[in-house]
Amino acid sequence: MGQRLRSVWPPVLIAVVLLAAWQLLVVIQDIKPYLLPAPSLIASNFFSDVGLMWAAALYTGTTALLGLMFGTVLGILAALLAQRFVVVNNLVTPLAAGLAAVPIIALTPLLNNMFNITSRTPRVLVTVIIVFFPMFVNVTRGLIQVQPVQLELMRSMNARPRTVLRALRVPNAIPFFFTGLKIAAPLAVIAALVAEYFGGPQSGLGSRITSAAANTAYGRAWAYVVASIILGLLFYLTVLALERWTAPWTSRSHHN
Amino acid sequence: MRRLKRGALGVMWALGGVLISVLMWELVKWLGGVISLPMNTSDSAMPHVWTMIGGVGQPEVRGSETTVLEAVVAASAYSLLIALGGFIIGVSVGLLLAIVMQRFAFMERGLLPFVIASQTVPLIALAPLITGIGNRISVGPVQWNTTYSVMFIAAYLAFFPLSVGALRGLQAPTATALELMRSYAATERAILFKLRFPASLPYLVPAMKVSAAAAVVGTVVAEISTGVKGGIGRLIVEYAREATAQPAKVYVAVFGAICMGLIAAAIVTALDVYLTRNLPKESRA
Amino acid sequence: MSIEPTGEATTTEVAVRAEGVWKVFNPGLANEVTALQEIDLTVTRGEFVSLIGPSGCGKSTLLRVIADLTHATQGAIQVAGMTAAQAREDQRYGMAFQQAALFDWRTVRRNVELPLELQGWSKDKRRVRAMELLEMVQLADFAEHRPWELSGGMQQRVAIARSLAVDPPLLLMDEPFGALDEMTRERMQNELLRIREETGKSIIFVTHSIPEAVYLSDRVVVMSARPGRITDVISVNLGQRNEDTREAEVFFESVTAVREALRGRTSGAVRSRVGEV
Amino acid sequence: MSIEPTGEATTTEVAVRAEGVWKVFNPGLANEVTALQEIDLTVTRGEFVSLIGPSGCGKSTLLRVIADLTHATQGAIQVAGMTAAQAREDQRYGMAFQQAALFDWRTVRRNVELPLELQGWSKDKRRVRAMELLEMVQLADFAEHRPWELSGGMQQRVAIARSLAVDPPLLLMDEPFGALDEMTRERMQNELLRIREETGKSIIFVTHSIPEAVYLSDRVVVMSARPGRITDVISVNLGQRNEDTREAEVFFESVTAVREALRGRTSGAVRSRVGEV
Amino acid sequence: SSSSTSSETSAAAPASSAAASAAASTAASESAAPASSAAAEACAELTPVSLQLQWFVQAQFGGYYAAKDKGFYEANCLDVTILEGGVDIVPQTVLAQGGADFAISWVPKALASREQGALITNVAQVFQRSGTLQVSFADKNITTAADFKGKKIGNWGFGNEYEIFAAITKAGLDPAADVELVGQQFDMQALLNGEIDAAEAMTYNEYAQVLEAKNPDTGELYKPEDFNVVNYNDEGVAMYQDAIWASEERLADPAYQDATQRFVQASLEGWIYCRDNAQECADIITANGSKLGASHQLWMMNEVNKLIWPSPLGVGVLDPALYAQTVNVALNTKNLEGATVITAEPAAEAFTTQFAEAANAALTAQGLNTTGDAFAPIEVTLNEGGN
Ligand SMILES: Nc1ncnc2c1ncn2[C@@H]1O[C@H](COP(=O)(O)OP(=O)(O)OP(=O)(O)O)[C@@H](O)[C@H]1O
Ligand SMILES: Nc1ncnc2c1ncn2[C@@H]1O[C@H](COP(=O)(O)OP(=O)(O)OP(=O)(O)O)[C@@H](O)[C@H]1O
Ligand SMILES: [Mg+2]
Ligand SMILES: [Mg+2]
Repeated sequence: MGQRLRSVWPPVLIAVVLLAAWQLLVVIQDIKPYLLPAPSLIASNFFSDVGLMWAAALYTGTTALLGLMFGTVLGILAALLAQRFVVVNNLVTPLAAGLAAVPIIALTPLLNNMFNITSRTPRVLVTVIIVFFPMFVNVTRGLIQVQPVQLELMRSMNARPRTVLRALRVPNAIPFFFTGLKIAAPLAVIAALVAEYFGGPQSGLGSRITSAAANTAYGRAWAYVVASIILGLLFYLTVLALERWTAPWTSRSHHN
Repeated sequence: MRRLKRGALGVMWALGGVLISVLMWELVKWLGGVISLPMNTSDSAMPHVWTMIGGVGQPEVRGSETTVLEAVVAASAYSLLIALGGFIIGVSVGLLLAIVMQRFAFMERGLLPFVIASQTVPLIALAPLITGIGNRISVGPVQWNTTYSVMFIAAYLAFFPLSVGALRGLQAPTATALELMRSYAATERAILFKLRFPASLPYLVPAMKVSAAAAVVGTVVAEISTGVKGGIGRLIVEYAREATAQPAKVYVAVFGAICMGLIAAAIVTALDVYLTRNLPKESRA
Repeated sequence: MSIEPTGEATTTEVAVRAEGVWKVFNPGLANEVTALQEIDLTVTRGEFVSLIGPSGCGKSTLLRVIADLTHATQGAIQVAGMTAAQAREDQRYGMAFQQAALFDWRTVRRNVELPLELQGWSKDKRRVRAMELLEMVQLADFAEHRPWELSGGMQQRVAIARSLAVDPPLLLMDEPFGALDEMTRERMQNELLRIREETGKSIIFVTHSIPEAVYLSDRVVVMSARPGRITDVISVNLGQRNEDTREAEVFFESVTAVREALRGRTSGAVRSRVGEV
Repeated sequence: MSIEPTGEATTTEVAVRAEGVWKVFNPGLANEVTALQEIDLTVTRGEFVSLIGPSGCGKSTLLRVIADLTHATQGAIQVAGMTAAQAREDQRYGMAFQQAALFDWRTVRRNVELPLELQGWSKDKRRVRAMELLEMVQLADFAEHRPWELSGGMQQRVAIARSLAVDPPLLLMDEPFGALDEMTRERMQNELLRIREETGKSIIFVTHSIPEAVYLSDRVVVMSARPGRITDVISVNLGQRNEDTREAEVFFESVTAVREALRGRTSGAVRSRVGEV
Repeated sequence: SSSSTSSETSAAAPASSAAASAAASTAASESAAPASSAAAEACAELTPVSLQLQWFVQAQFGGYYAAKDKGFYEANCLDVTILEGGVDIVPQTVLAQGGADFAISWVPKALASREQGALITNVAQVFQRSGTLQVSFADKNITTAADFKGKKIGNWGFGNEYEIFAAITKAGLDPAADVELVGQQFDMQALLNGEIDAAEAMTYNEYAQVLEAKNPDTGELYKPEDFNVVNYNDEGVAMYQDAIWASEERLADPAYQDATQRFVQASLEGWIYCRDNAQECADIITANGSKLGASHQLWMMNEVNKLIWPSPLGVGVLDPALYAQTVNVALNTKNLEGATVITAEPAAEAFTTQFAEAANAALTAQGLNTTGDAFAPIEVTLNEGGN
């Protein structure tokens, strides 16, 4: 419990200091909300809009979660294939790198045209593509980078490639997997959110942010930004908890 | 010589990958014509590959001197340069953050949430701030221009994957290796440079790959966001506006971005090969 | 130049046969190393052969070639009448590595269970067998610990337990007792002899301890430093080992013979010279 | 209950003093292990003390506590008259670990150079010193190889060379010769004695080899299995070591004394009983 | 900066026109605004000013490019840098922050920014009517907002949706229940693919895109007959769009006031020029780096002209009635989140007609027709892809 408390106060402290500085800056410099809304303004918008915000976060969060799940599964599958077949590795790696470089902004309109814009599908697909690359790259590395002795051990037991995979490569890749997931989780949220900029159902955080920003209602826009930050942190913390829970040996302390 | 050959082989494989995706594209299109797919495979949504290729040689607008291809190549090259700048800044900042977070446990807990948070702030909220604040900056004779804003945004996207990967990598050395360094009363700096960095490579390299892609994305996105002229991002929006009537054109521009990504990945891969040249074969990617 | 075992071995009785085996690492490069040079060795079924030789002479490499973990640059390997690859695929041997090579993500017990899992044993049977073996190496208390919580010697014992978990006809053991204290080591030696007695396994055993080699082996193969060659093969006839064996005259004689062979000096004792070496 | 060295040691002459040291891993958890229990040990300056005891009894842990690589759960450690932490920061000791812990990304030579680099030696001096040491461990040929291209024993020798690279007044060595063949081992033992002679270093040395412990040490500290306690301290008086030492009567007596102590049996020989144990 | 425009053509501005305009300015200065004394025979030096657009160079901004290229700005002693926009560039914010001297923005958005503290003033209401349409296939029979009931109605969001909401509400429908509102992106694929029933479109851009696309059934381009359009001007909910905005604070500074006067006048002269020379203006735009096809560009120029002309009160002069309607919609129409564009009646300083009126006087004195009462649009044939 004490441990947990100790891990909470530093970010809270920093947040409080930053927010105070921000508020002070806005008040002292008399910065107008069209430029930079004060935290107090954002907060009042946040709390007055909580209901809508919850609904929007739920919509965008669902998109992000779906995309994260599919993207992760795809990334892992591709990594498994790439590890197993050099040909796949050689073919997929550059493709994945190329695909990863296509900006969401360019991708979304194309996908919106390929899939029904009124559905969630194009947004989930955008998220899948964003999530895929970090998962693929990290998991591939984790699957490949095993200790030579351990590989020899498996070979000496005549483990089939599949068994080597299950008993050695996969557990070895787990810290890499989580590294990838930690990168992918916040990106999934932002992808799901940005995908809403280009039309489609207008109930998510992204739509709300653009609509507020377009009206220079920056207090409201930032309130929604805060909601998306909370959503992103939630995703990240879930991954962290998952790591602690499923792979305790990776987070063992190296110092006594 | 051997490296050159490997590089050439890599390019061949990349081309093979492109070829396969082209075939898949056309296959899906064809299938869409035969059976009902849950997607729109019409020429407007998924133009034929040859339509795209055909569009490449066309003049950009009627009567203009430059062809679409030339425009895309020039814009990609311009953006790639900005992306490279963003990548370098992003990697430096990401690495620095990772080092600070690794070094001070309370910093990890204190900073990481903000690093995550930074990535969930949509650019729409940031771009005006960055350009707005940027416009007021001038260091001596150097006046901030929007290109710097673009580079800044590219770095902003690039630093995150790197800091997460680097943090994990810096924590990767075995307990014994750390004890060895401790037994030498090695300074944190020495431990960092002589142990943690080399040991972090397996995590650092994939992180750099993701970062490189993020820098490219960031550049394009920022170009679109701020409307900076000359880059591929601007071209994509301009062509996208004609997508109703000329859907193939925008795909060509997108393909330019893909090529940028490929070049960025190739650079990182070359770096990877160089950095891991001394590790056992099994430990190489 | 081939070294025949003391008895007349028919093909079916041969556990391992190496003929003219060479192993060159990084051939043609600046860091070329000839690890094995013209190795001829035959191990008959049920025989216990020790490999002894200076550090870096190629003992581990020879085991790895026999185990089909690396390919000989030249020469042929036969294990149980088949190629090394087939023997590996048929699981005709078990191997204990010089490094423990435990999996951090498994508990001690589950590390021992690994080969059983690969052979498809049921969960319960696996568990029983693993605990049996951990009992034998005196680590039952640590069954649910993680490998990195163990001392060096304890890790090595886990690796030994793992190598004995399944019951292959041939054991390849690379300095398995190197990190153990004398008492534990003697206990383990006796366990190994007991297992061999009961199962008739053939064993190739790398060690740096001359008394250990003599105590355990039917023959001690002495290798010379780089390039690794077999310089001597010393037959040991201690009969049934027991408490007094280590005190016996013939034991000391054999120890001296091996020591002399290692130092490159000739001794007239129970020793068969190899070819013209 | 404190163990006094044979001579009367004034504080300035004390190299290491451990008083009432306990080490409990994972206290309060299911996998709690008491590795060290009430350890009292004083090593005078210039003394060579061996630690011997069953696998997992806490020898490595004791070294790591002395080296300030882990904290004692209870008790006090003094090294060269200061706290363990100060001594570590002052580089008052050098340590050879049970695992070689070489850095894969450095060549063999540059692994040996590592501590010199940290002490800010110039490139040329580093190189000369490293080659000198590699010469000593007979690995000069492998200077530009990578650690993973070496055999187990060769890796260990690199680690020994590395631990001797700088010249600290105290050496902590954890089974440094465990993976070496007998000849190399004897050579290394003599090298170590020579270095000690020349520099007057204090040495704490962990080994499983009773003859090695006896041959090298002024005192052999015998530890019992979990929880690790010091059960006996045996003084060895072999005088100047030479070729014949290993054949001397007094050598065998000491060996027997240590062996008996290890087996928990009392022998009347050159042995000082500890407290009421 | 990469957004500066080429000035090759501006150097070639006909001397006579420049001289004429200069002369006219002098004449105007006697009759009208206090600030218009500047444009002398020869400028001692050019005042550098910048203009922030909402988007990339295109015929929507034809008047400003024409003014630059034709030397109207120079003749008014201005050296104008035109800053192009981008997706996330908010021109009125850039203006308020001092990143530009003038900005083009839609009135409701600028009023919203004003409410958030951006002190800006509408100094010339260039577009006299709204260019927003709701386009649907003819067979859907959507001819008025009332027909939206039960349909999937596309809108862009980004604050461009208020006219739609106002129209729906005005037609007695509940935006939340009676229609399905769908975000649409900046192409018309969703409409053509039948994913939505009616799409939001600007007369000068998206509507043209539809007409530049091939009808897969006929293999020919779509024709206007294939569609119905709902025009929000006809629905009585139109809001004012493109206007020139200046910094309210800085208008207290005589130099800036003077520059504003000259800028408005030269810009409006540019628009007059484009009215009379649509093709040439379209070419100027293309020469300034627009990537739009030639026929599309011309179409846009022509449609933009229709939004400006005729200007019964004079070009750039705000019509209080339409302004009141704009404010009314902005104040009272709620979007899906229940938000309105503004929450309070904007202050009187939000606009001034003084500059436009002075400019009109000066331009009329120059012999130019500033109302466009005889304006007749040209016929533009769209080619496939706008080429
Ligand atoms: N992967 C490798 N690449 C290059 N050289 C190697 C490799 N593995 C082993 N060698 C070389 O082969 C030789 C024999 O090594 P090996 O491990 O077989 O020795 P060993 O007899 O087992 O020694 P030790 O008793 O120290 O374990 C050594 O000189 C070593 O440097
Ligand atoms: N990090 C750790 N966490 C938990 N328990 C540990 C840890 N390190 C050591 N131990 C326990 O402490 C005890 C002593 O270990 P230590 O390594 O000191 O033994 P040792 O005497 O060096 O044995 P060996 O001769 O086998 O090297 C062992 O029971 C071991 O399980
Ligand atoms: Mg070996
Ligand atoms: Mg130990």
